[in-house]
Amino acid sequence: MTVTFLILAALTLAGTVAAMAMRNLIHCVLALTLGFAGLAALYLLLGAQFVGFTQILVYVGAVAILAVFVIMMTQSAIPAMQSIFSSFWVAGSVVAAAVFAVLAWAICRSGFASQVLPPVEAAVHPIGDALMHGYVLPLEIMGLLLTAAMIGAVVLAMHEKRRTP
Amino acid sequence: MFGEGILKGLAETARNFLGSYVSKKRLTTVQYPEQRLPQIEAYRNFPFLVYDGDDWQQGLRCVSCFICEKECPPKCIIIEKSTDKKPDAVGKLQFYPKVFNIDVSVCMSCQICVEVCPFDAIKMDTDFELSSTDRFSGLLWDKKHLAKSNEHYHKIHPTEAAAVDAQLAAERAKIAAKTKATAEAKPATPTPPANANGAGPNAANQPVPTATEK
Amino acid sequence: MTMSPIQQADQFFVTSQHRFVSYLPAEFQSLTSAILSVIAIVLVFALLFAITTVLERKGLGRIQNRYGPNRVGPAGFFQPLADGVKSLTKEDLVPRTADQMVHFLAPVLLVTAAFLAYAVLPVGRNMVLVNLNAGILYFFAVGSLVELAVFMAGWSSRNKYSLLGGMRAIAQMISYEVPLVLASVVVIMAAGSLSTVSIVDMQASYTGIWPHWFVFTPWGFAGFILFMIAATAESNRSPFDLPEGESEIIAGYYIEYSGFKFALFFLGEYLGMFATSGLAITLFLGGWAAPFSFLTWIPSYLWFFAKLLLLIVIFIWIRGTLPRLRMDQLMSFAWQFMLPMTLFNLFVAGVWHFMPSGIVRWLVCIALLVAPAILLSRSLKQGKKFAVRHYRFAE
Amino acid sequence: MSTATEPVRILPQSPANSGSDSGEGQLLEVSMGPQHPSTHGVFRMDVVLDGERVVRLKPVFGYLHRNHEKIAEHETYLGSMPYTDRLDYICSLTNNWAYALAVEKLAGIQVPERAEYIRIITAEMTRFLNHAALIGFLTQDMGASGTPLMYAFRERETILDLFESLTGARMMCNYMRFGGCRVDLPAGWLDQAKKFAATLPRFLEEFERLLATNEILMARTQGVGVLSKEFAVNAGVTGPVLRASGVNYDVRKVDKYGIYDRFAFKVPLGEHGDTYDRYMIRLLEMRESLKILNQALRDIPEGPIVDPKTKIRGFKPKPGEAYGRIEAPKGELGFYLISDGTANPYRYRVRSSCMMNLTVLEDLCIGHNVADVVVILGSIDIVMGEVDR
Repeated sequence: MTVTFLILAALTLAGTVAAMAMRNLIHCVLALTLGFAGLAALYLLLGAQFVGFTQILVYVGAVAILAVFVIMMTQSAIPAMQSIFSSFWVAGSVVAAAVFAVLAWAICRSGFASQVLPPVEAAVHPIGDALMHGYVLPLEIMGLLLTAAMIGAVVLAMHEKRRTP
Repeated sequence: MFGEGILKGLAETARNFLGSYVSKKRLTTVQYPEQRLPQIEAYRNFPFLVYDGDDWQQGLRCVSCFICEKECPPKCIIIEKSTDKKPDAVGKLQFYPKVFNIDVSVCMSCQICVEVCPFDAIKMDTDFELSSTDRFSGLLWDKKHLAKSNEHYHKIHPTEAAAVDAQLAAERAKIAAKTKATAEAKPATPTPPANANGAGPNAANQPVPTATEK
Repeated sequence: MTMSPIQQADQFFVTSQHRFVSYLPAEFQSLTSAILSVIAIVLVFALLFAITTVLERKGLGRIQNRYGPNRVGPAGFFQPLADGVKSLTKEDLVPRTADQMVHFLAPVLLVTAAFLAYAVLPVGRNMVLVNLNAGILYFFAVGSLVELAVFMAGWSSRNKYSLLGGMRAIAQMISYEVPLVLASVVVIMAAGSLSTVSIVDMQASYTGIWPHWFVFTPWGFAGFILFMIAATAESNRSPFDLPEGESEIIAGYYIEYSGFKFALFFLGEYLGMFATSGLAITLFLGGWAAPFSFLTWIPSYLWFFAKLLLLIVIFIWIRGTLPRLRMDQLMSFAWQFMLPMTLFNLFVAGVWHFMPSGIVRWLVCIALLVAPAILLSRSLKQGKKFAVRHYRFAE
Repeated sequence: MSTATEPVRILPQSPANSGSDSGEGQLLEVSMGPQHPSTHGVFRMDVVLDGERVVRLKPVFGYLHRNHEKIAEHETYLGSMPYTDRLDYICSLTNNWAYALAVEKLAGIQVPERAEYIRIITAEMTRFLNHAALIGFLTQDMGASGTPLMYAFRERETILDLFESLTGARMMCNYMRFGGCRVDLPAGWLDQAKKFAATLPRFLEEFERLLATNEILMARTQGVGVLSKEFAVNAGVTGPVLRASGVNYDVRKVDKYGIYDRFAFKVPLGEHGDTYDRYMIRLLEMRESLKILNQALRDIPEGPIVDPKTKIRGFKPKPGEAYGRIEAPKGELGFYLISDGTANPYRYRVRSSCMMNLTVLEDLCIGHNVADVVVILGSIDIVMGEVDR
């Protein structure tokens, strides 16, 4: 178990580090995908099937694809040769540090589970119950947010279309 | 409405699928090396030179008149005239081709040489399995390669060959009558009977033996 | 525990695997059993791929009034061997400007992802590699890896056609994944489980001689049709074979692959087709269950493969008939017809669940499905005014 | 779609304004052909794409240029006949006819009646097989995996068998001669042809059932590549492409060359001028061809097949010029000849229907998808042998 965990953790870290270090943006996204997949494997290792597979489905199947699509749409497919350090690196590192601090705070506050919980079955009913009872407000807020984003995208696309007849 | 045309098309392909198992008309493919279609009489492929009798050099009808060489649209015929003469199909003394080459990589099987030939010497063959591993000399056919017997011609184009034979026979008869008439008029003409007896150019034309030796 | 001969035949592979594994020391048993199953899956589906290529070529040939391959082996059935030898001995060409690493990884990822999907497909009673609780989710998750592989192939080849093909493939796969998932959600709703095994178990019972397959309900039938359309698009089969679009973009994303890598793409594509067909069978056609109660004596795995072959035949038949859609039509079909229809189908499945059983339930559900289908297809056509035309003649 | 009704050519853009500044994203220049599966031969299109939309399209041809016209000026009149087979190599007999017609006009040769009938029979068979094959190719371009093409080829095979038993060759027939035809119909040929013509309506019905009402085909072709009436006339488009745009112009009706005035047939006309119309017009023309074919097979008289006065060797028409044109399956095919009294024409010019029709390709394609380009090209029906000459 520990060996598996170590391998997966190394893979995840390698993927994410490569995503930061590589020059070619498409390579970055592909490396990031590896990181996502490693993360999903870690979830599975913990017995969280639903989260693990959703991670793959959403992050590998949708987010990564969306990212490469956006890169292909906005940039040329030829690898960019400019420096990987953006001119906003100060601001970037501040934001990164802030995100890290918040996450670390949240993780530390939650306290590590001392006893091993029995693995939860990825059955439909408990998930549905949880989403529709316990977390109905977050779910609705997320839905609203996504709908707003979608409408925004549609409006933007329509605007674009009208501008270039 | 939606999907109706697609369903119609699906029904049609299903009918053809099943039909290909029952109807010979649907499955028209011929399994070539094992199965062969009957030869079509009119079919033409590449020209050949007709000869009468058994000796291809002797009986070649070609008189090396250069008409086909001139008329050939892609200019794939190469003829060199002989210096001596031999009797042609109707018994007249004529030149014969020393060299008669057809470059079949250039030939486009148009049959114009056949149409323009006044001596019925060149005809179209029907052989189509002609692959060669040598694209230069393997595709330049010489006189020997081109010469095919009149029987072969009868085999591949029976009606056409019969008509040609009849015409030639008529001409031969006409010429025979004419020579007879002239022979009666002028008894001292030595050459025609000697040649007509079939001693051949070798015997008859001593001065240029090289022409036919090879 | 004694089994009748019928059960023995049905469980032949399961019991022989158990017997083989039981000879091994205990710590290797589970690992060996897993490896054996994986080998079996790889072999069986690779063989099915080989058979399908012949069947497809012969079937298409017959549809087109030709013989199809009939030279290699008896009736041409060794053709895949010849093809395999050919693809193995061919030179592996990689474009000079290609992204070598990604170019190499793409077919590997594609085939791996395609094979991974079989882990949760129950091909027979007790014959599934892993019975995951989130089996269907797993299936779609690994299915999404295919998109990535296709993108990698299209992008790394540095070819304009392959780039176009890759873009088309991704757009198409993402668009049709939504209706694919939504069409299968109705089954998850009805079965109350994400596990493929329990979904099949639910369908493997009979009323009289009639099975309880989900396809024999209005929502199940609609769901099956929608699922199959989406599956056709997901596996890039005609009439949705735009990413390859032979006549337009030549071979699309795998234009720059040759030799064995090309064969891998071919393999991956067919494996994807089998996998989605297998999922359709699992979800709607009762998996390995026999179609009538009096046919249950036939081993369950044979039923699964018979159904799979049936779906493959339908795929071939459709391929032999239909022309290809265009990109924008494909997209509008996905978003303007498939997506709303799957959502309606979800609603209908809910209605079915809450209504008392009887003829009224049937009528209501059918009406609720047919009406939007007609309306949507009409709206799909209306913008373009497609019609059969009548022509005038001049004397 | 507005480009076709209002044919305005997009000016060549400079690199500066073809970039990503206009909000159109990057333009992608793709060279489709000469080795592309659906360019119908060695034809190249320089396509500039915005996404998948065609912004510019430049047809490039000449890959199959064989110097046909110049060669003909050095050939005898008869010697050019086999070369005309190779223009539109699917329809060699109509090419023969057009050339023979031009020479006959030039030299004032009369054609015997039987020969005229044979010419019409072979020409209408050629039209039938061309249209059938074209619809096959067109649907192939739409991705129909060859099924309609194979059905078309199944029938084409029978027609080619008939051609072979008549002319000796399946495709390069070289059959027409000045003042008639080369050989007479072999025994039993007419019966065979009649039997075959009787099976054709069934084939046509099958063909129509297979695709004519197919929703995907309609979606792919209706409203795609609209060629307006005025533009078609201005561009010199002829043949089914012109008639699909609604212009009633058929050389068979206009010139009544040969003996076409004796036959009852109609000319189908389209209204929209889109790809679907071009497709349907061909289907309907096949039916009309069949009508002519049946009438000709019924009425063919006995008699000589070639004007006995025309010489095979040493044919030298009087100085002058002539333009002979026919309604070839692909459009108006004309041969323009100037004779200076020698055995070779002084000038020999082919008015190629394919090439004239191809000139509208860019205007039809702009604004459509890549997938539409191949379909539009397929519906124009080109054969590179005739375009490049």
